[in-house]
Amino acid sequence: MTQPVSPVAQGPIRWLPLDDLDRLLDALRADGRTIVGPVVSDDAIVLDEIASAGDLPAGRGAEAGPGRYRLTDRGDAKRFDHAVGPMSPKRWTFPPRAPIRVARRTGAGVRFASADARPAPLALIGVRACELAALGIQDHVLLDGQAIDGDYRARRAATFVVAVECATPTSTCFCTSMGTGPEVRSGFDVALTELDEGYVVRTGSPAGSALIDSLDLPVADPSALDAAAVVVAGARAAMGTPLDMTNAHAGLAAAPEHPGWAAVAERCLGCTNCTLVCPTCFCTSVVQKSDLDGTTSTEERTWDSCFTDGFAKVAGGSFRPHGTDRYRQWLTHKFSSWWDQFGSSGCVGCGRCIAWCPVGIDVREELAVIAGVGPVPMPQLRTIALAAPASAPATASAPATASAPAPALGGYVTVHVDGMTRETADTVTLHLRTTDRRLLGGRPGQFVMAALPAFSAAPISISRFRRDGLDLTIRAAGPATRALTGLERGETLGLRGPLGRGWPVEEMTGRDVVIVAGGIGLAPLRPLIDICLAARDTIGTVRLYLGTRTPADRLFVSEVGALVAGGQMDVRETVDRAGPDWLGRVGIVTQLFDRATWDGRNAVAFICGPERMMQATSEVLFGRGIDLDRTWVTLERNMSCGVGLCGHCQLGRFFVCKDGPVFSLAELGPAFTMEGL
Amino acid sequence: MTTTTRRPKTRTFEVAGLTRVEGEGSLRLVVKDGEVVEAHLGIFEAPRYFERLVRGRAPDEVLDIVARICGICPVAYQMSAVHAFEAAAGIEVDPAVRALRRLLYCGEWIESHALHVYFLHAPDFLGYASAIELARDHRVLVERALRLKKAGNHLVSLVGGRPIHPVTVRVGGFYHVPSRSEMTAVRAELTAALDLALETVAVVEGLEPPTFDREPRLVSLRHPTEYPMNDGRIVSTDGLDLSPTDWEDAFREDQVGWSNALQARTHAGEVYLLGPSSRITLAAGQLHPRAAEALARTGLAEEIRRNPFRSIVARAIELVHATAEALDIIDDYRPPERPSVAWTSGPGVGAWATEAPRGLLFHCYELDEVGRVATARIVPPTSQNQAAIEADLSDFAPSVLHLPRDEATHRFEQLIRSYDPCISCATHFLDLRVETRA
Amino acid sequence: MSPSSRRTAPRRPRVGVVKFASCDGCQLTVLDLEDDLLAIAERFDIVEFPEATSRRSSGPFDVLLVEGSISTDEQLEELLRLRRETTTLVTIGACATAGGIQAIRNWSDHGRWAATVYPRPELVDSLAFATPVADHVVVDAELRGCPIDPRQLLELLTALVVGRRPQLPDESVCAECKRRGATCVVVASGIACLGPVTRTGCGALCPAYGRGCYGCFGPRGDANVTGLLAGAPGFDDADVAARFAGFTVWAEPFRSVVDAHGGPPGAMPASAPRGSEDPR
Amino acid sequence: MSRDTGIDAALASGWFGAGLPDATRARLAALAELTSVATGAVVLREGAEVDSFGVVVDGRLAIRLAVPGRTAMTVLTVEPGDCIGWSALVPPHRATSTVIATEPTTVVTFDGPALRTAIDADPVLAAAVLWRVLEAVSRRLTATRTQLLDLFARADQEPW
Repeated sequence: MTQPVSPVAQGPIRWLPLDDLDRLLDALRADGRTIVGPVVSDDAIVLDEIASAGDLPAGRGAEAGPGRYRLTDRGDAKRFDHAVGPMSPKRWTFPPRAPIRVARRTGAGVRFASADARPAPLALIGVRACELAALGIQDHVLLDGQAIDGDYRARRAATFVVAVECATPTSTCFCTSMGTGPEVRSGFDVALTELDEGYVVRTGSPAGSALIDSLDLPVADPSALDAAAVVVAGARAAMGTPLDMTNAHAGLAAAPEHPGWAAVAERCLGCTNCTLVCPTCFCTSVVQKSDLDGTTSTEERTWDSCFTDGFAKVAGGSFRPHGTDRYRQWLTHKFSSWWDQFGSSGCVGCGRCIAWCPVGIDVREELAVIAGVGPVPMPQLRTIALAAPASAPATASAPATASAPAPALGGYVTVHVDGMTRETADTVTLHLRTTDRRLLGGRPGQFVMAALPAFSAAPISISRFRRDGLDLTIRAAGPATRALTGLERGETLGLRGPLGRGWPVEEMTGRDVVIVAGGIGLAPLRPLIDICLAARDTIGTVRLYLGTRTPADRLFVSEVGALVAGGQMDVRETVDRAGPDWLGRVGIVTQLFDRATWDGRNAVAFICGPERMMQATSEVLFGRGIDLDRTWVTLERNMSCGVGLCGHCQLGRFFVCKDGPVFSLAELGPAFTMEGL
Repeated sequence: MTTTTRRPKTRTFEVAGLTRVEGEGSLRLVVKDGEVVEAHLGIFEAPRYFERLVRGRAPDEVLDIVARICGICPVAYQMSAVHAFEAAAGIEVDPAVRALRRLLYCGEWIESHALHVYFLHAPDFLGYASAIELARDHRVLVERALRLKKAGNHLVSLVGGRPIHPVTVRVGGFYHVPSRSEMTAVRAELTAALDLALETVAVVEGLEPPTFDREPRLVSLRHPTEYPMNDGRIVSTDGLDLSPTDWEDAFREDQVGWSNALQARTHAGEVYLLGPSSRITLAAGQLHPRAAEALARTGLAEEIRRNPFRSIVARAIELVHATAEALDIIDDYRPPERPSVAWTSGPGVGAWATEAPRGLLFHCYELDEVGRVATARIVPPTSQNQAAIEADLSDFAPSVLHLPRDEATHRFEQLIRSYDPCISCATHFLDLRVETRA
Repeated sequence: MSPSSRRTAPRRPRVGVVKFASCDGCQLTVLDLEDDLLAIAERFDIVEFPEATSRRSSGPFDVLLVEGSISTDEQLEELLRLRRETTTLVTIGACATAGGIQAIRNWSDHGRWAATVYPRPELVDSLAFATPVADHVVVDAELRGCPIDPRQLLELLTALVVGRRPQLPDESVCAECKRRGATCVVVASGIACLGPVTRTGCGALCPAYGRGCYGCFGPRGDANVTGLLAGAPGFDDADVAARFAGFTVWAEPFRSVVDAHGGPPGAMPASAPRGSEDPR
Repeated sequence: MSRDTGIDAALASGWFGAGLPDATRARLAALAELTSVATGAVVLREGAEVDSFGVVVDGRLAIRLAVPGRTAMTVLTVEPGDCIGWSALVPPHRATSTVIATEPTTVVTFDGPALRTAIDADPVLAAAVLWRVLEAVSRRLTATRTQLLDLFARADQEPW
């Protein structure tokens, strides 16, 4: 409903007497809209459904400071003369809980259906400039990206925005510093400026104009316009000199080890309040609600926060184990990496995170302490051509068809298990059959979210592409992967993908290739090896180095045997430890090449394994002359939505699930080795 | 009663762990030559020292702590305590607050009585081990029980936040009161619950009780205009009449060797019985018309008084009363001006008694100079009933001694269950004996 | 459990519900799952639940829900026996997971305490400490709260049937408080609230009802109590001990806070404060 | 002398010798002899006196540790170009592990005492050889540390 509009209001500016506000509300209700506006409840001005203008907080105001918020009594008739409260429109456009998908287990197999919202038409009354800016930011994050949040799209489209000029900001407000207010410029359908006797009414969209025309209000007289201008000017003046935020972006990026982080972490309770009152924070988790026998389950998108313990958890622990890491993540994302990801700051200066922090941490002070550092160069993300090499083989490999854009959150495809190969005691390769062109069109290094009803979906790398399907090689580690590896021929599961950016296969053309795999890291590299074999003539020498824990943990044993015998590439294998029966090499994977004599200056390297192993490997390869921009790794993170909408897998300025999981070391920079990012 | 020589001289009936009662208790009954020489209701629930735990605490903290004495009737503990503290501080609460507290109590009565009638007691009459097994043959019956119980839990949640250990009661009123719309939202469910309660009466009045007829001493609160809950005077079938603050003037407690519990008696040493049968006998005049009508239709008022196995009918009648009164309170509800009145804590003594689902619950607190609890005394209904239960066991035993041991033992258990003993509540009383001695 | 094995209708899990020192409220929560109780009774074979059925069993149990803290020698022996009979042992409620309100006595010299409480202490069988189940045996899963939350109980049972990990997030009460749209009582009213350091699960009940959280779900991971006491309003030294001496007082770091503030109200310590000593 | 040149060539073919100055390598070759080890043959026995230092020319040697009650574990294999028996240069000259051939292997072998004498006598030779040995030892230490991390082991708790 709300459309981008020019700062210039559409149509004439009109006048609505104070007592006639209900005419506006009635017109909106006549449109079938639920009206949400400010009301006083439990010692605060919150947003709630209102029946009439009488529900609005006439004569009430609010003062806020760090960790403090108090209602005030003005005793006048103004209904909107108060600073923002704890709630923002986000609660309605991006609700705390929203069902996104239903999974059912039927006789026919598993079925997935998206549960997109059919939201009732909504009118938001009293939206401030900072909140309009926040809506704009969430629109950009959730609607302009690679994937789209269907629930948000539906709710946003059903929302009519009546903005109100801010008259009395409070000490926590700093919209002038973020350039988002106090003036209401765009993003509204109708904008009001509240004066003692009534409202100056501007319209900002065709829908807004249509509504206001229907009321046929008198044109506002010039004195009212002057008074309105005074109100806004007063609000700006009340916030004093704006802060200079120019340094925040580069300064924070350059200060990951600033002592200020530890200091603020001592005060920070990790309670998540700042992130959950923030009008732009969009991080969520998916919660499974399954029935008693697990045949039906609903996935619910739930507000989450980078301050919770579980947020950055992956196999073996959390990427951000300390409060320091989490506070740095929040502030750095909001004021720095947000620029890299979305081209703006993630902060609109509404001050909620300051007022509603129980211990009164003030981001403005933290920025002053930490972000005073000079800028750092930001290498740009390489876009990887989506087409596989022209010489795409007829047998196994990624088909030449370009893969479609990532699916929206809802899109699970049911695929059949054609067969299983037990690779090791706890690892199974599922041979899956599907005709879904998107899945078949995936590229080496991409992954899928694999789901069974009642279990949380698991990100699994594709370990082979076939004309009629694909392979997933899965290690039974948690309940979900146990269930997946327990699947049998003829059973079905849901796949969402292919997701992420795969290996840059075209980089191999005309170059030598070094492939280093650690443990189950061989799985995502297997399709790449398929291509090497198929496109042998376009590629130089191929060297394949495999490291495994013990002989019993080796994957694809017969295939690897065939590669050794085939002689098309130099294959070397080692295990970390072995019994006396093992006659092959023993030692860490880098020993396979740390004394080699080949020249890597025209080679490209692909590495997959534990991060520590990839770091050691890349160092040795760098010594062999393979530069950072020719060394590609794939990262494990807490990937949950798979399309960059949930925030879990953030690493510095990247969402691993959509920007990666494949990165060149040049792209990652310090993020590759720094702990806690 | 006659004994034949074929019967062994001494028979002992024991139940090591009583089931379908709240908490852990045991029964030991010894019959010698047809004479009951020992009838002991043992209580071995581990002591948790509540009177000691609340020492040094502020009244509002005590309300949360004493609730934890019993997960089945936390409201009762909060009600007796909050009234005791308000008595000590001389606090007058808003009439709307007073009504809300009755509503909260109605919720607990419904939840507790529904649980007891269907889950603890009815299986005895129908020959099942539990309501869950009962559900296999009588699903409708058990589903009715669940809906009724749920309605009670919803009431407690509506006023108290959650069904077990509610969080809104405070000295002087409530932390938070429901809105009109929240109240009317439960009306439909309660209206249905009233029908369920009436159906319950119809079912339980038909349950054939074992023959047992005696003339008990019954004690409960009585109020001129209300069915007894939070207010009224302590009265008895033999003419007691005293203020709820004066419980100690009429009753004392003795320690017995076989139980972790003190037993209450009148100062004259007589046993007495509390609970639904007592309330109905002593306050039938204040029953809600719907409940009075139901009671009249059963024509069991007299049996309820004389045969403890009929307490299941008494509970059903009180289910009708509680649901009907809850509806009235909801319809008349206007949120209070302020949810609670300001008050200043200081020294003093406060005592009060209210009617827990199982009967009269007495609290007495002594507050020190800064208004913290110096001593506390809590006398739950089960400790007061214990002696009477044992007396009834002795009187009842002869009538079933001819039955096989298991059958007889089962009858004894069924009798014990008919008093709805709440043993979890009973576990702390030893320490108050000390408080009185110290 | 693989879907296939799920389809081959497995034997119903044998479930027991038992209690030690407690108020019965948590096992009552099982019966309070009115809408699902009968379905649960079909999914699970409830073989031991003294409060609800006269049928008894001494095991073995696939799942055992244990309520209450360990306060006597008999209880300890019984617990050890039950653990041997049980595959998945789940502690339910603050008493079983943290020692409960009765753990306040752990700060008092048991001899002196018992002597003041009992005319004939020799008859009283009670350990010096009221302790959580996990102090004595391995616990496979725990439900926090005084009482436990019915939704979390249902989630646990559901997860047990399906064979997945129950979703019992270790986040602050605040997170749920915000999702629910309650106004922060700390910021808006200056009320002391343990929400920021307390594990979620109750649905942010107390703040939503206008009072501070009293921590009945116990401390969450990384609970920054120092930061709370230093930075949040409403805590004055006089009553800090009382605020933390609640239903999960024996759980760290709450226990340390109470130690640091002279022990719980009404404690009668021996020569040395007993709070931080090892119970056994 | 052809024998020496053959050995010199063998040394030069791998990492250890390739890094040495020609003169030094020739000097070493003069002290060494070429020995071939059959599969399964034990080159060094853990705890035993080490009287020879060697550089692998081809084949593969396994470094094994025996733990009573468990089967022996191979903790490392020595590839061509690498050295074995550095204990021959470092007191107390006892083998820290058992070395066994897992395939036919050729080793340039030095008599321990003789090599030590030569090193004592010739600082230039000493510098060249000991740097090499030190590098080999440090590489094995690093490798051992990494193995200790057991990177490919499954994590105790996994989210999925």
